[in-house]
Amino acid sequence: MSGIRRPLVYNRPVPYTVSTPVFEGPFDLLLHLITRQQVDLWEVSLSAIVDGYVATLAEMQTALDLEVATEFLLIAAVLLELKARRLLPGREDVELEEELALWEERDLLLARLLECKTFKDAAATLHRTMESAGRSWPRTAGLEERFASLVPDVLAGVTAAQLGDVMNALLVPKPQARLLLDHVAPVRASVGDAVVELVDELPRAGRITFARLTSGLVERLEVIVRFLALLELYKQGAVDLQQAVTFGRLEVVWLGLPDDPGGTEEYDG
Amino acid sequence: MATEEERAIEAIVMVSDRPVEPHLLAQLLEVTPARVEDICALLAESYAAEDRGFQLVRVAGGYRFQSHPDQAPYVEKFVLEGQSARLSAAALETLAIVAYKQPVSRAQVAAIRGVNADAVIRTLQTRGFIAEVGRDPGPGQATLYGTTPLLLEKLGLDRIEQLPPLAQFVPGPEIMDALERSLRADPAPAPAPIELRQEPGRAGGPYQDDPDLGD
Amino acid sequence: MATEEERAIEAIVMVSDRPVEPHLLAQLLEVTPARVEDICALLAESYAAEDRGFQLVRVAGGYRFQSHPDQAPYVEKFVLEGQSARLSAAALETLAIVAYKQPVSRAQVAAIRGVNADAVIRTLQTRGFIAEVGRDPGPGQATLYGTTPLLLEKLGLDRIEQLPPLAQFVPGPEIMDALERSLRADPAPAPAPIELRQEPGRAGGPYQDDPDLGD
Repeated sequence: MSGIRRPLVYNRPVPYTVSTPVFEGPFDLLLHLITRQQVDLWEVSLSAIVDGYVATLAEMQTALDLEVATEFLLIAAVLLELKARRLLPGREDVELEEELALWEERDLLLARLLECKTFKDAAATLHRTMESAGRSWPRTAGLEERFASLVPDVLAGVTAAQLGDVMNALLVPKPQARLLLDHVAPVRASVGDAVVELVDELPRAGRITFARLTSGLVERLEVIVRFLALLELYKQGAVDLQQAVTFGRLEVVWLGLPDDPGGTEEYDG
Repeated sequence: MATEEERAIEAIVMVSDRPVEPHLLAQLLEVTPARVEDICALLAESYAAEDRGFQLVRVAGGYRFQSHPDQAPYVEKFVLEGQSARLSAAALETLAIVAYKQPVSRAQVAAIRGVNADAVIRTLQTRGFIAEVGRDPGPGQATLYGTTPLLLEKLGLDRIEQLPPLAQFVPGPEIMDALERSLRADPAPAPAPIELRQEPGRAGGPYQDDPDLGD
Repeated sequence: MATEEERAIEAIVMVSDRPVEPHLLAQLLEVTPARVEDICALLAESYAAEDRGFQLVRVAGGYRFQSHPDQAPYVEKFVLEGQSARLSAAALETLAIVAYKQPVSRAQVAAIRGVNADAVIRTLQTRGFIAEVGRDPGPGQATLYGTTPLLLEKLGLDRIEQLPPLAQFVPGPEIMDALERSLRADPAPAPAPIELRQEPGRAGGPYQDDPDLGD
């Protein structure tokens, strides 16, 4: 991991007013991080990214609104996802596909960043155009009263009852479109359960790679939970973990169960 | 060449939708009202000398631009041919809102209609169907609008209270359903906590087969 | 001395509360639209030559009188309500997307901005800058949005095509390189860091002079 380009501006007295950046969406923020801080996504540590967010939030606290805060969370999630992808132990059999998927994702992100930058600049021009047009006010006085009698009787045929009908129609509450996500049942996996499964499986395997140990799992979360369960067992001295090189093959060796497996936490999807 | 003072008066009077008092112009230009009267007289003369199709005139205690009387035939043609003879749906909606909710601000009208109402309000005002009736006492002091006697006359009503009462709104079942859903803080009964697999039965969404929305 | 045609146009445009289409003016004056354009150009020139405080301009497909921009300080004092409140950066960016991509759906706007655009779209719609212009023929029949004549008026443009082409805003090669490098999937040694230059206006920003930034 390379050195971190921390947003140093936050760590020392600022000699002049820094205009508060307002980010329009996660791509905007990512763009800002990349162009202003030269963050290399793949090399920077997650804690630095989180620090950057917290510092930016602190800077914005006077004008913090929910939307901005939510956008921050979203971009944080995007970064974490990309980062996590590299950190998760790879499965050798699908490595090429994953690598391709990674490239695809990166290209997509790049395209979206370029698009974001394009419209950001277009918006700036729109703003300038509007500002300069705003220096003139249109004449809106309209017809002089001497012509009022000429105006066709636009109310011909309009009745009080009709006006009532129009109002009633306006007052009918319009159902708000709402995205219901509750049909998507969250995948819930408990580390406790995974520990129990591993304690059952590992003594039979003796020595096994993590890729193999998780080869039957479909959900990413299940893989993560298994990994956490392994760490739990490692902490308890029940297994040994061996990895020759970073991002290399992770091997699990069963050592035997100590007296008490201890309490574990539950992780929600 | 117009002087700076002349230009300022031209600009202000041009964008005003009512005659501008010389007193106010004097204040804006930081000159005396007498000076304003002089400048306006000069301007009016110059338009006349150039034979413009418009005039600067003093009416109702203020100055305004208006079309030259000898151009009335063209203006009349414009009124008769250039304007639609029926109220647009937008205008009718706006009129209904002002009639029932008066006194009401532009912002309130826009909020009910869901779209900007400024142009429509101006049109209705020009037609004499609605008028400014006051100012909102709150911050911003928004202009409040109400209906005019002309509108009552056109609708054949004596008093605005004679408008038909608004229907007691009875929501249909699908709207009740939608409202119920959007009010629900916790939309789904939490599934059993340690479930790794989805129950096949849940695929249709939680409300599909749940007749009891009241809980 | 103004001609009869010039005078008629001056009178009509003076009494209109919105830009008057040359097509309508041509009909009222019984001349060709091209002739109307010529007359209007002459009128606009004469006001400019006389240094008037107002202008005749072509916006949103028609002609209107407006105050001269350099008189803004006076008009601002007069028009207390001022021009409608400023647009947020989010609203401007959404407006840019709608302007260049129209007709466009909420989902498409959200995809570009990376966040839900519903609230911003509603605001722009309420202010009358964008409007529903149709439905996506595809599945879901999403509502499609486009810009309105009111927006053109606010931009002082005659047609939306007068906006600079979008291609003009596509980032240059240095920016592309820098982005590309930052998103490199290969964690292998990066080439010597390229100094990513900000736009000239941003020079002197807080990061500019920090030697640690280069890694």
